[in-house]
Amino acid sequence: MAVTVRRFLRHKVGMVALGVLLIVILAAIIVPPLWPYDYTDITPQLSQAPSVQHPMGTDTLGRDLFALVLRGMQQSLLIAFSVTIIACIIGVVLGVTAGYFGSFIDATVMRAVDLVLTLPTLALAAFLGSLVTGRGVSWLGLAMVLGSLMWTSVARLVRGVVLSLRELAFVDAARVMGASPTRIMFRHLVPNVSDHIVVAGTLMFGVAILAESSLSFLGFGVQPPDTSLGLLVANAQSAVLTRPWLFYFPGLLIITIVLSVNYVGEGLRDAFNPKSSPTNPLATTRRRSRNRKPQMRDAANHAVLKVTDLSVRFGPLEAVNSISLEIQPGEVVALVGESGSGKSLTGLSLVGLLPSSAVGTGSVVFAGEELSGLAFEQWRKYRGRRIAMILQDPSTTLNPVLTVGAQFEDSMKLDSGGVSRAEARRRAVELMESVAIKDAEARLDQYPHQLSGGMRQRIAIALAMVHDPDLIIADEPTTALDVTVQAHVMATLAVARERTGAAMLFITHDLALVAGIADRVAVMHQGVIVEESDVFSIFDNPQADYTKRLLSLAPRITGKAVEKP
Amino acid sequence: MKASRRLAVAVALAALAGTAGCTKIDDSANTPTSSSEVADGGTLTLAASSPITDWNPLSAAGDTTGQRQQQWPFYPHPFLTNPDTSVVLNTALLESAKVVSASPMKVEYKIHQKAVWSDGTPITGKDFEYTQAVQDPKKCAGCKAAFTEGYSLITSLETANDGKTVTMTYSKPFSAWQALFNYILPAHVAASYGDLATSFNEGFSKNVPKFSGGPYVIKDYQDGVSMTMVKNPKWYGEPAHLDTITTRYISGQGAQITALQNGEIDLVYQNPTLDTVNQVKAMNGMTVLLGSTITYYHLGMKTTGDVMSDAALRKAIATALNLDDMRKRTVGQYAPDLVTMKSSAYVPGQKVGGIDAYRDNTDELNIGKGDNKAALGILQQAGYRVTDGKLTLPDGKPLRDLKMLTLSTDVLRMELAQIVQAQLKQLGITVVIDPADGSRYSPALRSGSFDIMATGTALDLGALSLQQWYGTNAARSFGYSSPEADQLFAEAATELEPAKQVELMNRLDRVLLADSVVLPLFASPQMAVYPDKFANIFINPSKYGTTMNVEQWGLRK
Amino acid sequence: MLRLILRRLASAVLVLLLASIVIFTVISVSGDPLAELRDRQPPVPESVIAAEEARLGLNDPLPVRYLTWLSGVVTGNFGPSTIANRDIGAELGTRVGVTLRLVLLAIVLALVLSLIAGTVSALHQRRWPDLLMTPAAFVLLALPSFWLAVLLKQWGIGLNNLTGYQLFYTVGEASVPRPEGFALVADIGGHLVLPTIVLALVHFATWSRYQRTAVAEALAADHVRFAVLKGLTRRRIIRSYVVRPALIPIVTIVALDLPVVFSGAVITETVFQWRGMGGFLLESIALRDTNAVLAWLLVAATAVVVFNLLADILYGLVDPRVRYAKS
Amino acid sequence: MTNQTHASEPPELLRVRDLVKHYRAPRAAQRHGPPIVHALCSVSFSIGPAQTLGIVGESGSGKTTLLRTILGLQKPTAGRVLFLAKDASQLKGASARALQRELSVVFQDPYTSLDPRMTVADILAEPAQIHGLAVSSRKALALLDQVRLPATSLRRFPHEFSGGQRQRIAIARALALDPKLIVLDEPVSALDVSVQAEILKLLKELQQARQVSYLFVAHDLAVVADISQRVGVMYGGQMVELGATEQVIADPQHPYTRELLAAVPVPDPRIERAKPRMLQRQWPTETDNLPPCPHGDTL
Repeated sequence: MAVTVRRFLRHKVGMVALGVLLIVILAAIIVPPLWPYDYTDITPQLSQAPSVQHPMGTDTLGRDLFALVLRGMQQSLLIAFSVTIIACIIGVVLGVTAGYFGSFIDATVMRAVDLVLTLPTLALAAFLGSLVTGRGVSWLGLAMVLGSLMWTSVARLVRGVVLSLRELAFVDAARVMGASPTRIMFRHLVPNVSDHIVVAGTLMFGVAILAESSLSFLGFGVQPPDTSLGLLVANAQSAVLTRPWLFYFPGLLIITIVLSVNYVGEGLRDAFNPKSSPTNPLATTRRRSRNRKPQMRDAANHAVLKVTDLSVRFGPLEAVNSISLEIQPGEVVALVGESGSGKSLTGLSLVGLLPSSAVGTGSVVFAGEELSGLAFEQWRKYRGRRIAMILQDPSTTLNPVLTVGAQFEDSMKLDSGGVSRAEARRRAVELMESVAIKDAEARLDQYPHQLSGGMRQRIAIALAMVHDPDLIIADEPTTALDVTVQAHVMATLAVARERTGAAMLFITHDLALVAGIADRVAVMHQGVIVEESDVFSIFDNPQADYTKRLLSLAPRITGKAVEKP
Repeated sequence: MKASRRLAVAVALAALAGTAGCTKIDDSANTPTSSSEVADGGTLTLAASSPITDWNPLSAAGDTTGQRQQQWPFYPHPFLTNPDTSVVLNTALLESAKVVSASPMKVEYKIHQKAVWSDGTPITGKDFEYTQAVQDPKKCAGCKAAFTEGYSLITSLETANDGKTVTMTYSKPFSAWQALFNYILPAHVAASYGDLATSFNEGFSKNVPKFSGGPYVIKDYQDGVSMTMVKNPKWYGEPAHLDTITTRYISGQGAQITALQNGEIDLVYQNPTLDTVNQVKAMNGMTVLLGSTITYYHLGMKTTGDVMSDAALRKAIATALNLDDMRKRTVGQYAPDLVTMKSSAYVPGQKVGGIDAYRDNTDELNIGKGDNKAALGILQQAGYRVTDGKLTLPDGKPLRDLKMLTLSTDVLRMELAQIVQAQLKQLGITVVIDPADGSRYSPALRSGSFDIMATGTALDLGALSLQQWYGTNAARSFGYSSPEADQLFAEAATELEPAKQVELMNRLDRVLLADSVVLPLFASPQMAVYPDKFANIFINPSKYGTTMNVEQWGLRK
Repeated sequence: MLRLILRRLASAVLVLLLASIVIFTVISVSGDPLAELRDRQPPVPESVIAAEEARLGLNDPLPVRYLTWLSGVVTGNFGPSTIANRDIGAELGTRVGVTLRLVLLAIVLALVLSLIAGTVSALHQRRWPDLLMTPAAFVLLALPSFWLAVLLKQWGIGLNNLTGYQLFYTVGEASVPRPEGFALVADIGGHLVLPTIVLALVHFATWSRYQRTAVAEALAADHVRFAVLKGLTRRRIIRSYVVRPALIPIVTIVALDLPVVFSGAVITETVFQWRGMGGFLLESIALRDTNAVLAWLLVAATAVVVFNLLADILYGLVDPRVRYAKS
Repeated sequence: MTNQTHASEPPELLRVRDLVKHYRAPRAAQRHGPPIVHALCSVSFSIGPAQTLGIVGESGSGKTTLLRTILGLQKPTAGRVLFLAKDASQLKGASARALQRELSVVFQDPYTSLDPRMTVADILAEPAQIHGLAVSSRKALALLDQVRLPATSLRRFPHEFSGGQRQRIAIARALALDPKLIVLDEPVSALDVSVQAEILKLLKELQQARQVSYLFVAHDLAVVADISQRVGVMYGGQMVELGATEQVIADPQHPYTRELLAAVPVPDPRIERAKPRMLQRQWPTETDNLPPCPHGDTL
């Protein structure tokens, strides 16, 4: 909570908006008793333009517009506040109940939501509002009507969040402990949707102000002689040209309030749910001069990849600390490290996809050409064609809305022209068969969600092979998979490597896993490569303490079945 | 420029004219331009706030302000109201119409030979006969007529001279006889629709009239969008000038003004507001007419109930209220020549049979001058006290809040209510305003759930207009009952002599004012705005509106 | 798909039935449809009021009135209106057409613009297109639509006066009499432009924000990174890997928002004097015309159901996961 | 199995008998496959006091369903779960609550198994609160001490801890009411190797100290083997192999167990390189498949 508050305090626009909002609210509360005019006072100054005495002018009857605006603000804010409270209470109770119990209760609540959504809110409120206010009830009636119509958005939101929260282990844990549904709903679920509710409530506050003013505009809202901002604007419709102050002051005030409310909401949303800096892999890097000529460095060195002094920094935090690494053609190098060791960042910086909040320095030379600082289009000469990458989670790496075949086609037709469709499919089938995918032909017309995780990862590997790359970077390609499937994928990677003759950088947290595939192993710990040597030395004779520890802690099956060759 | 003495023709306003050099505002615009100065041909589009929902102007559903005005041009009418409120014979239709016998009252109408419907059928006594029958519950119980007073007194109707002379006999004198037969329905068209009730309730109500007995005939009607009229080829009166008159339906007053500003329409005829007046003043080349009507605004007080039954309290309120201030703060801002009314029986300048009918009745009663001191005196004499700025009843209890009922959609009435609230505060009386929407206003009024109210009344029916409010057992629940007033209502309703009638009405007015059941405010203002190229469009003080002289409208030569 | 449609319709009918009962009861007990008639001066004869009460069935008990209405609706008769000559069904029919013309155009406009703006904004996060678009969307979101409408109308008139050409109109959907040929097109366009802008702008603001979020999320997705690593062109990635998956959330949002568009149309129609559904509702409410209000709700709800169905179909088109789960 | 044989067996903490769980397949899936999905197919086993049974299997093998059924989060289609010789699903009120206290759980993901809005003190107090028992901070401190966390942790929120520390909190919560059986659902699979080892060590120590039994479910055979006395291998909703850990590892009977064993990477390059390359699943094959589920395709 304190963190959230601190984050919000740092949100500049949100703070300014909050300040404006507070001033408005305070003004609505404090100023009216101090102001010389009450909103019902009729002064001798009829229809006067703004002056020192009447800073916003006066209306037809000679009432001080500032006093009226203050009163309008009080009413509008009061209504919006009540609407928000009412809508949030109804929405939260129904949303949590529906989300937690599901089935029949959920269906009933969702029908009720449909019922209210089917009726355009404003129109119905127009009607009900005329009813309620007709009986002389003013702001409270209006607030009740609007609140009872606007809860649906909260209910939907809360239900959605609860549906996903319900799947979380702490809810199951509470159930196992024997907690009652009421306890789970109000002790566990409601506090956990509270940030969503606060944000939704804030935004609803703005919507409620607009709804109230629209209703007043249509004549179904607050009734004179009382007033609201909406009513003030509505009454001044024909005064735009003749007495503009009557139209603009309350109108601009509505805009100011709603704008501040929305910005506060945005600030709260950011504070509750801090956005990592925008991820845009399409953005062009402009850190260095753009037309840097690929330069031949150290011509004698035939390394496919030569990384020198690579560092990645998030602000003051050094995530990768000046590492160097070389990969020879056809060589498999494993980069092993636990979470937070910087191994994945290293992988991303090799292909120019560091998050924008990270700053990478150092040199990455691929086949003698400097890669760092390339623009998007320059990168395209390497990506896919000469450097392929396989990512961790096969359930998200394939485009969910394209068929497998289409994704192969995309890879084969990097630029316009190129292969024909039939040729693309033929080659795709061939590649898929080479990684032991059965029914490859049929798979082409399937979508990723119709395939298993292992199958998807094999397809990702096949996609990496399309252009016979010089280097394949595999970033934890088996972490999300079962042990047997992991074995299949490892075998597939080996096949792919052999078939393309590519060098490979294999990034993993599992030391045991690299024993079978790597030629050399680099162990990374806290941003530094602590040990690098050939695969046999690492396992037989680890030098660094960290490597030793990793080896000793790795769970091992001690049984004959395994030890037998 | 001196304010017009010619009755209600408005308060056409030098003060306003001075501020907007480009716009002509003068009362000469409300006087007919001779027809030699008006060209033939041309089109005009005017705005109406709501479409016609019932094509029978005499039916309960059809007899509304907007529909009366829109339908005027295609019906024959025996009498016309001049811009100066005088009621004159429609000489295009009738040679004469007069009371030929006082007891029993007999009225004779002589129709011009040339007067025909647009299909060539002559306008005759048959049409009068049909029009009377459908509005007489004795003859047609199922007819949903808006108004049956007077018609039901007609016991016989004789025609002569090929139907061109009609004589009707009344069972008792009816002073407002000129207001009858305001729209004459074609009997021959009715016959094609079926019997009395069917033709009246269905035939005339549902069908867009193809007939016309007036200067124009409907050519095209798009429901809710527009009504287009062209000249009636068989029109028997002074020839009309404009070829086409189109009515466009624009519901908001402000929207009508902007449409005028944008050149989408040519004529706006509506109640003025400060903003609309100022807005049209700022437009180039517009004729702006501001005038008053024989409908007037007034306050009413309930005379029954726990506190309002005390005449002293009512009298004190009537004395404390400042009616002139109310006028100044409302209509006074855009129609400064509109005067505060001193009578609830006639509007200033109103003439009845050529006699000036309007008298100053409030001043002598010291009503409506904002005299708080006198009001307090009245109250203290009756045992009321003011403690801590709150009025207490003679029994020592504080006076409850008084409820002012008002129509929430009527800006002017809302404003009046707020001024009443502010003014009575000084007397220690708290007024709560109950803004009712259309559907709640009249039930609240009928059930008497109010103490004070503000409304408007049209005075076109003389004594009848007042009787509907203040007669014993009137539909409106002021709870007022005065034998003296009832007696005067009865006498005035049957008095055919204008001078005597005026005398009776003014006596009646003083009775009502003395009992503080009504407080007159000012005549209801009207505004007409159109480009200078048009002429002869006036503000008409009657409830039938500006189209009364539609055949005279035209383009300036 | 057919099954889905049927299921949707069945639940819509249920919801509608419930809604109609609620509304019917509320309106029937709330006001007097004959108030205006009773308030006339000079007073309307009692017999006439009694006849009107009988025509509207005001003397029947509520359940009877409701059942009468319901059985009428089944046969396409929406019952008597407070306005005797009004054929509710026929009038509503023409008014629906008017509103749909306005609403559909505004939806299409708002959708296209927000897709473009949202995408551009998300692709250039924290750079000038975004820094320009984001505050603009926030301001638009904060604008009361009637305020904007009134203002735009004045500006339109101002522009007309300035240029001397009748570019914008403020009343209805076409001039009377209608011009012919090309002039008609210009005329209808001139009538459409201001209300469409008002209606579209407000939704443009919301939808472009959603689209921005959706695209930003899509951009952060692994499959986009993977597509970049495959070496695809920027255009191809944006089209097939960013925008297409991002369409899934926006379709849902738009479908959910449609009732709001209709509500917005009430105000737009009021300001620009379109004889559409909005005016019909407001008039009917003012007149306490129970049957007319119910008929309106029926039509509006049907429209929402239809739009939701449409959204479902679209949903299937943009998201194969849905397509395969449902077919 | 009859009651007599059951009664003659040694005292058992948990006995699972012929547990069956069927789901109705989603309508779309029914066209292509069977309408019924067998998540559990007649699974039986038992756990004695102070014992650890490890269950291993890949995703979709039914181990999660088994676990949720035992915890009472799901109802079985058929079969019974007897805990302390009682069927919790048949009990109500106080006796059900009493039984609940003897069973607790530690879930896989330490980031979601603790309510992020509660302090550690609240989290540790909750089991007692639910069961209407006295809540004391002494007890909470003792629990923290047992899982080797500092006393200052009490007022902090879960997000202030590392993954391993959170898992310790979850374990402390599981211990709060001194249960006889703790169900551990993949308790270390989300943790780094070094942390994994610490947690396993802690679990073993706790078992020693408190004589608690574990039902340890994981996909990693090496981890399961490390902590369990007996191990069960699940595949396709069936328990394909169940026996003492050494025996299962040294002499796997079922082809799936053999494949699983072969797939586990060994931290030795020579062994790994000598392994035949497993490009495809070896088992089940068309000829060598799982036996059909004894319960038919009915719900």
